[in-house]
Amino acid sequence: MLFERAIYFLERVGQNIRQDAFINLVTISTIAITLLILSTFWLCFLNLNTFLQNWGEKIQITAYLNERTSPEQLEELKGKIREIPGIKEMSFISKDQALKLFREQLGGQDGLLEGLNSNPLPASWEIQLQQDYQNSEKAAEIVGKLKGFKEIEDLQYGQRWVERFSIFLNLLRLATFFIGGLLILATIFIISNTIKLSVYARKEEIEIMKLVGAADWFIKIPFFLGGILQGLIGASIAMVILYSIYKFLIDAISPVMSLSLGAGGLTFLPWNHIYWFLLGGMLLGLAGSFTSLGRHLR
Amino acid sequence: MLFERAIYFLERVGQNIRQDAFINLVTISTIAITLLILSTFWLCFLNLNTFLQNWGEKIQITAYLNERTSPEQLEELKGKIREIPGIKEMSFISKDQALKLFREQLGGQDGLLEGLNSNPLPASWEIQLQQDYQNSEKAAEIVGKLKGFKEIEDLQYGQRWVERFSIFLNLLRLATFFIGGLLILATIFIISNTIKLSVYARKEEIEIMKLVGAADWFIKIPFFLGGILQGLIGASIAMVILYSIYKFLIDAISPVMSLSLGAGGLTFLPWNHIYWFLLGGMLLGLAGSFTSLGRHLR
Amino acid sequence: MIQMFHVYKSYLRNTNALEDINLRVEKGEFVFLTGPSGAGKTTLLKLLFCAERATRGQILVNGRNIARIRESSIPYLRRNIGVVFQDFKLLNNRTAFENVALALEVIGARRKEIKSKVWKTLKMVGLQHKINTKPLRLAGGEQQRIAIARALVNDPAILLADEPTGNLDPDLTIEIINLLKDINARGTTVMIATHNQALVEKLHKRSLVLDKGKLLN
Amino acid sequence: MIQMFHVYKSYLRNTNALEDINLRVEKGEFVFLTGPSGAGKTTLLKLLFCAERATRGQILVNGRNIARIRESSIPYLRRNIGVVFQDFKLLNNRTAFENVALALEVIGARRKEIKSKVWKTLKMVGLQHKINTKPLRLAGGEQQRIAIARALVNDPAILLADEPTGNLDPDLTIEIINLLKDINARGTTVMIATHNQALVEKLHKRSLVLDKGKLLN
Ligand SMILES: Nc1ncnc2c1ncn2[C@@H]1O[C@H](COP(=O)(O)OP(=O)(O)OP(=O)(O)O)[C@@H](O)[C@H]1O
Ligand SMILES: Nc1ncnc2c1ncn2[C@@H]1O[C@H](COP(=O)(O)OP(=O)(O)OP(=O)(O)O)[C@@H](O)[C@H]1O
Ligand SMILES: [Mg+2]
Ligand SMILES: [Mg+2]
Repeated sequence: MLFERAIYFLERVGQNIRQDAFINLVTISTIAITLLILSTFWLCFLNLNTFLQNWGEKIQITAYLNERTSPEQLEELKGKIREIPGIKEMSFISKDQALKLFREQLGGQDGLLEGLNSNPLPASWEIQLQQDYQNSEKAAEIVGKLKGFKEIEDLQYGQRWVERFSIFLNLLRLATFFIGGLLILATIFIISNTIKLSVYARKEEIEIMKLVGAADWFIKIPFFLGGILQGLIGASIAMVILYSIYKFLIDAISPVMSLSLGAGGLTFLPWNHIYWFLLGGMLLGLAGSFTSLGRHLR
Repeated sequence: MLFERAIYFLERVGQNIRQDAFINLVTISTIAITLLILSTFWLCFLNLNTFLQNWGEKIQITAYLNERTSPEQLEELKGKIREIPGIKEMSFISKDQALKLFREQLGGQDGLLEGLNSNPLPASWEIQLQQDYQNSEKAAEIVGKLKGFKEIEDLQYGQRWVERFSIFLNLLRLATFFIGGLLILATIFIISNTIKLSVYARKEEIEIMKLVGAADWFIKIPFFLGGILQGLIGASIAMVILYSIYKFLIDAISPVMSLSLGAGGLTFLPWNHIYWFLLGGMLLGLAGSFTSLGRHLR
Repeated sequence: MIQMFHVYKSYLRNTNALEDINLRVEKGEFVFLTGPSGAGKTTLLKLLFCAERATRGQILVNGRNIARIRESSIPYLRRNIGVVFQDFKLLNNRTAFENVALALEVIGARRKEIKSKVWKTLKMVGLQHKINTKPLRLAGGEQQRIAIARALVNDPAILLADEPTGNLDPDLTIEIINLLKDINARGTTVMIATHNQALVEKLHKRSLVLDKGKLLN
Repeated sequence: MIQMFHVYKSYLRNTNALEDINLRVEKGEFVFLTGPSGAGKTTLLKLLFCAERATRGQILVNGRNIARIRESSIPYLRRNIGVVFQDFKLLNNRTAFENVALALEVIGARRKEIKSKVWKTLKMVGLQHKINTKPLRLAGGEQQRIAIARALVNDPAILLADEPTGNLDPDLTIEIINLLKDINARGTTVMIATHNQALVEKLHKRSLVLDKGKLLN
């Protein structure tokens, strides 16, 4: 009996879609485009984020060592620094290497160093940070900890640069979350509005169903299933289009871009995000019909 | 007569809005939220752009001068360089100033310079570029031109940094134009779909009007005016909400932000953009009703 | 089966569409409801299946006090009442079959049962050849007969018909009325609102006359 | 005024809703169109105001060949023809006044003229007190009278009425028919499709009888 009912409702939904082809087309396409926007935005955000993190990785701290540090002290210190959370990698630059680098940096002006009789440059460690620590506050924190070691005479990290970069990142994230939040709200709003209009176009049907003795749930279920189906189809279309666009961009623009972007290039949404989008579409469809029916069923 | 007709149609539009309050509410709010998204995106883009340009302004070229350049040659050269398109400003740094700056840069390591008997650093010009020239290609072009002057011995500009920055800018712009384009398409699509549904809900009215002898234009005009009005109201609501959000952000977040962002801070859309948005809303409303009516008027 | 005690209905503040209606229709009775346009016939029928609620008074249908019925019980009340609406109220995007089937679907009938009953009922009203046609492609009288079929298909305890022969020719009118008489003979209480004076006179059944919202006697 | 030559109309491939219709209605004539449900009465009327196009044959209305009329001229044709639709076709979101006014608005009448004419016509059909009511709040017979008022309001050259008294009581039916006779006396050609046999017999006017799409004689 229950099974027969389920079949009945599914058939009903199928027939509704065929009988109101126009409305369904308009509703589904609106859902698709809305979710396409949302997912495109999300895809861009994910890729931009990856890119920025790769970029930000270059932030490093240089710790200049005291002249009087013995190799054993150095080993010990290295162990201690390694324990500080956020440190990813550290490479040692000896006094000689430092002078050589400095000479290279000076380029044409290296005549300047000709009068030197001893090497005045200290040895140093170049310390790379983990991704999560790639911002000015975290970096400053680590610098603070490093200052505590008496073997370290001086510390340098691109403070100004790092500060700017993280302000910029924050600004970008703020904009992203702001637009993203607004987009999600808008998506919910537009989808529910569209479904409202499509339910409104069928208000006579609802009225007649009530008059012949249909219970509320009997009227609602096909609308709910219809909403879920519209949401699912719309979300699927959005995913397919998004993937096509992505594929197109990869093929057309990527050869040029990847040269400069390096390794990673652009990536598509991971499977679980796709899953969430499809589920989200279905829920929005359901919620849309849910809120729309209230009006017409008192 | 014509005037009376105009009054008639305006009254008709007013009555339609009152009589189909629900549909109009849904349609207008969908238009409003869609345009809100578009304008928010645009506002973010404008501000981000301004911010990045201010940031990018720091890109500069340093031209090291030949030791044997006389003050007259210098004046002449300055005149020539000024004529190169893209140069915004140039400031002279003498040999003495260069040494002083270098000393400062070396910080703790300035013991290095103690053994010097003459100043080996050349005089230089620091050349600021105009905004449009703040990218690696343009900068490289200008550098190429500067290389032509025999008085200039060496040139330096933050090649790597500039390159990265402009790759990043290009990526961001690409994403912006891509999402922006998609958003515009989606806006057009959603608004026309919504209007389609709202016209569909009134298809019986259209049919009856035809049966009592209404000419096509007589049926269409109130729909067109209605579409324009819906678009205008929707766009106005979007602008008001956008301004409120902007105001809120300015008041709540800006004190913290402006410290780090510096002077400009966030700005709202200029008047002419607002004007274009309102006009765009009206056109979309008109276009939406235009395409929807075709179906029902054969 | 149907009883009304001092029933009033006013749609607008100062006018009564129905005024102090008292009536009693026995189980298995066949009554006409007549009266000029705007007298309140449709309103009276609407009260019986809760499409409108009475402003005052008590209404008993099938032993149940409708004035006190909960919103959620209304569908179950309606399943025992077949209604032929004055304006048909057919679903334009469903076929004749689907329209009639609706009345069975809402009570959860089985597929097979629906199929055979709908077919039988459409045949009774002479529309077996239009079974897959949608209402907008049917003649006025054909639409009306679908509305009648839908009201009859689930053998309701009460049948309310509002001007059910307004779009039917004299021959069909007789056929349909015979159908209603058959159903009545099988125990259904029938109440027909009509202007068709000839019909009322020919059938020799009790007729209730409304005028300006009042029941004449 | 109206002439049909060998007119056929088939909605579906193999069946003719109208078959080889030949008729002639003079200017100022008053004719009935009768026949059982589904005979093709509505279809015949629809052909006259171009709601449907004939499959074959020629139709002259007011000296004009409708079979050849351009799509864009149809509105002008319809303005000379008042139609009372079997299913009324009123706009549910407009008042009685606005519904009747529509027929004048489409011809570009002036406000004042609209106001007085609509008022006068609504009074003629006895609905002056329902002037600001929307159709869904009116009784069936009241809706029908609005449909009649809309058809009459701009003094059409031809009046086509499809079952115009199906929801009216006998007294009102006489009133409305008298109204149509008055209008006819003032020169309007009137064609009424009806099942009301009593009416046809009483009026002693010519009546065309359709059966299964064919005109009987
Ligand atoms: N929903 C409503 N809101 C306001 N007034 C209404 C409504 N429905 C009916 N009326 C009014 O109530 C009165 C009685 O209407 P009702 O439909 O019961 O008449 P009726 O006897 O069925 O007439 P008819 O024979 O023309 O169908 C009429 O004056 C009508 O205008
Ligand atoms: N739009 C349509 N599409 C297909 N068939 C139609 C359409 N309209 C009418 N028919 C069919 O054409 C035939 C004639 O219909 P028509 O409406 O002209 O009958 P009628 O004489 O007006 O009947 P009634 O008295 O019941 O109104 C009927 O069999 C009907 O089912
Ligand atoms: Mg009634
Ligand atoms: Mg007909």
